[in-house]
Amino acid sequence: MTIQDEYRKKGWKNLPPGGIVDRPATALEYKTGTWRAFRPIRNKDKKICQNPEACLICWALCPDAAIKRVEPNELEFDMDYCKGCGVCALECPLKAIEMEQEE
Amino acid sequence: MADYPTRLADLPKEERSVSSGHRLCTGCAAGTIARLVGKAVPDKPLIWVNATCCMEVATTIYPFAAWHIPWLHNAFENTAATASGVRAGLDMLMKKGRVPERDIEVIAIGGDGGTYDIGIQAISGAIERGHDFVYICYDNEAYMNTGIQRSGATMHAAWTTTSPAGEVVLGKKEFKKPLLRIVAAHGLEYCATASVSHPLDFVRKVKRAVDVKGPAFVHVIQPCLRGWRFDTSESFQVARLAVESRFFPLYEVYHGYKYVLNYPNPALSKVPIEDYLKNQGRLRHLFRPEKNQEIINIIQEHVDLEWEKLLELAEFSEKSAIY
Amino acid sequence: MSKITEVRFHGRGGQGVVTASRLLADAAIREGKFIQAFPEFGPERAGAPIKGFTRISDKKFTIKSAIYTPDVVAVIDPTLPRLVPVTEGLKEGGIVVINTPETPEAIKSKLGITDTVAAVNATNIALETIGRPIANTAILGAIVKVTDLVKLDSLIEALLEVFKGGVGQKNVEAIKRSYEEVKVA
Amino acid sequence: MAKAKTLGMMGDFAVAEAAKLCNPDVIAAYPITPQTIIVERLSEFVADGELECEYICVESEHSAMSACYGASATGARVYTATASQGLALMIEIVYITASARFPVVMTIANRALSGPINIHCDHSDAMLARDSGWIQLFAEDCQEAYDSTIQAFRIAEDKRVSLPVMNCLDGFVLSHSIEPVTTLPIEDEETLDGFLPIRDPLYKLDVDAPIAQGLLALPEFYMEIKRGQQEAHLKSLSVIKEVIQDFGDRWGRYYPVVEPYQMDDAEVAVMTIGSSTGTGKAAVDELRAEGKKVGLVKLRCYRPFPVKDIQAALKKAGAVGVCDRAVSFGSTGPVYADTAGAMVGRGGPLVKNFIIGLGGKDITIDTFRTMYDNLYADLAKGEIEEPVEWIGIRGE
Repeated sequence: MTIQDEYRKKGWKNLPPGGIVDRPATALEYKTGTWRAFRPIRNKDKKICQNPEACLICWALCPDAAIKRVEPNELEFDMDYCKGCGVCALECPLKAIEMEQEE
Repeated sequence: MADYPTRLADLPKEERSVSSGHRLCTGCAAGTIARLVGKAVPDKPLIWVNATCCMEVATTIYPFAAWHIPWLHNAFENTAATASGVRAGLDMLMKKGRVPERDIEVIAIGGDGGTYDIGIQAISGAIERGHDFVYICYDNEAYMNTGIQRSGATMHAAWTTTSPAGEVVLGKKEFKKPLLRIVAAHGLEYCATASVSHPLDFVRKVKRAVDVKGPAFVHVIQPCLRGWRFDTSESFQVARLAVESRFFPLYEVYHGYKYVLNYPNPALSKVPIEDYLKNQGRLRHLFRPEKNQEIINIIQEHVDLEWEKLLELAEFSEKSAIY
Repeated sequence: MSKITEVRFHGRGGQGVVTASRLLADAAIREGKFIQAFPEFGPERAGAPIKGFTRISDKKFTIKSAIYTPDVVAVIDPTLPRLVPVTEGLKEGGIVVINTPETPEAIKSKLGITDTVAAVNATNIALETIGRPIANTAILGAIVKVTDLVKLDSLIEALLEVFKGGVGQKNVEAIKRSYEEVKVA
Repeated sequence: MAKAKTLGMMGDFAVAEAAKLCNPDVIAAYPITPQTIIVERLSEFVADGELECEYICVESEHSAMSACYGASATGARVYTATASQGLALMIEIVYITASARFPVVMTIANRALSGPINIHCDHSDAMLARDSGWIQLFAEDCQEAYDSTIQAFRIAEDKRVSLPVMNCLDGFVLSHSIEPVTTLPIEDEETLDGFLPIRDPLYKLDVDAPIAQGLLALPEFYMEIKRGQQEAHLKSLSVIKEVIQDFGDRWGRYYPVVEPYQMDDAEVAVMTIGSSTGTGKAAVDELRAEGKKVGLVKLRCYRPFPVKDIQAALKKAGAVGVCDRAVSFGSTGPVYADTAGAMVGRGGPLVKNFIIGLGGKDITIDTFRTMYDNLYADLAKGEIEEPVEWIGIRGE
């Protein structure tokens, strides 16, 4: 049940006062990944990007924080939130990321 | 000099300001801007005061709020005034011991419309009063939240829905308002231009602004794929061209007087403005059905003139002994 | 005197008309009386004729309107009667206290009135005591003398609250002299 | 430690003294006649160290309320004051502040709205904000303006309410008129002997417990949120009465939300709001002395509109004239509109509307005599011929 269901169930009487949302980052429950038409594939055929921590341009520029830095030196593309914009693919200096049609 | 991140890896891994799940357009660099501000000051708790704008609307659709930090929106034209109140409230509550003494930074952020036009009075007042806060203007050169209407930030000749490329009038008649010089004229300790294409430079400037005890201002260019009509992947590439073509040079102004140029390097040969304009749909009418060299030249001359002024100001500042 | 005594001050912007109306009220409140003091509200500009009002009563009163039928009219600027109908609405048995070098009789005939007139050369007194031709405090001395609104001591006390030190003492002297020198006819 | 002192004070002066007593944390204000003396006195208190607060001299009234919104969001106690055009300029944020349930106490030195520009008293400015969600109290005299400022903080910050409060005093008639004002005898100045505890906010911007305020609410949720706001506002009436009772029990001055004056056997009555009440009471006394059974009802709390209290106060009169100092063009005065709504279909008195005192037009005892004559005429005919009458203007 997302916060939207929770707040819907509350009815008008029990909503938090003043139109606030009473806890942080509730948007995490909204998966923008459903917007994707293309999906980024990193190191599809070859491990071109082997030392992400030395670069991290894709991680830094991703508008949706959909690329996670994973210990000790790996990247993880979070398909819950990636909107498939293609910025990472275009900006990657090694061209290690390709955009592929979403099935 | 305080230590500033020199590598992206220096930036904290975790998200400290905006969270995933916001509904900015696919590929919108405003999301990146909000993320980087949070990462620029990893050790300082932030309170975020947002103007009515794309970033505000798209990140907080009730009851979904994409913020890890206390987030406040009031209205469109009063972000700096609202931030002044937040600052004053915090200061006095701390002074009276009602809340623990903490080095909380108040971030005020708005789009170009909310900063150049309707919000400039509140900003001028807040800077003049010397409140300790950072104002960030993310500039996508039109009222994008309401569907791409022309603002004071829109460049000359650009199409918007209220400065259409018509048979008689070709896009916006006026030139982009020199916002940073207007802000600098207040004599505040620090203000700077930045670009999403230069993330480390932007982060350094946000941190520099936060370190100022008093008002500071960062004006970051953020090309808008919907309003400028280019592909969802190209926001940062277009921003880079804006800087390299000297259309939007990156510089800092100390005490409203000393100009320090960051990018592009004056020694590099100029990227012709045409390269910046040509793959933006909002300027298509300058290329099709046939190229309008006259207007392109006018834009180039204006860019060159502004660039020369900036070089002189930077040169003069270097020689000046005042700061 | 009717239950609520209404006083109207006439002068020009910058002559301390409003201060006079307030000082009189302050003096009365020290005697536990109920008071009200307000200017004729308007964008006062120095030199323009303006009015000040004071109400004093032994009992609490709630009326909030302007004063149209004063019991006492105090004219701080002698040039005003030519311009402004200073005695308009003056109640039967009312009294006019006027800052003027002339005698009360001369004023009566000049204004063509039969009401009681108290005349005092407040400007002159002020020049000699305070050193400036500001007659607003001096005329209060005359008002106190010819009406039983407040005691002289209360007025002096109220004044010293506002005008401290040497300036205060000079104003007190001005009040006392006009208290002595006022002539009534 | 402060002893009770009775001094001659202008309304503005008294309000500034009262605001100081309440220890606001942040004041954000912009000068405008006839509120100026409030902000000037407060500036002196701060400069002399008598008042410890952040005093923001904002660059406009719009920014005044914006700064108040931001300050209240941190949990601070916030005060401001304005009038007329200033209230009109900040009205956008006045609405938003109420919707956020941020307590702010704002004094309005009531002054006519322009065109034409006029610096004198009427209630068109406060009435501009009657739908904004602010609690609105109107003072009859300078003492009430002083006491009401203190009550306003208590009401606004009560967690059951947590709404901004507008304290209205008539421009010039009260703001710039000296009347006797008795200050509060206070032992513990931090909480006014417990009457006004330090603000404990309903919610606030807290870096350790982040919340978000100011979201975009789509149709799915907007109306629900506004219904919640209405509920809080309606519920505030009982808290207001509680505070009035507590204040009266402590310091002996009671200001009911609706105060009948000589209404028990009144054949005709007027309902007044603000300082005209004083002159109205004086008129009632005179007419009663002449054998006329007239009465008056003073409306102190305009929002929330105390429907039941008004019904009770007016029901026995034959004819009632509601005295508005504002007019909703193309319709009637606002207070009349609310009152008629409360009285309709209850078989109560004839109710009509008098428009008086716009732009500082003096309201005298004769004004009331005329109104009472008209009411007696309507009573005799058994019907209201002229539902809205402008009293005190020249010409037919």
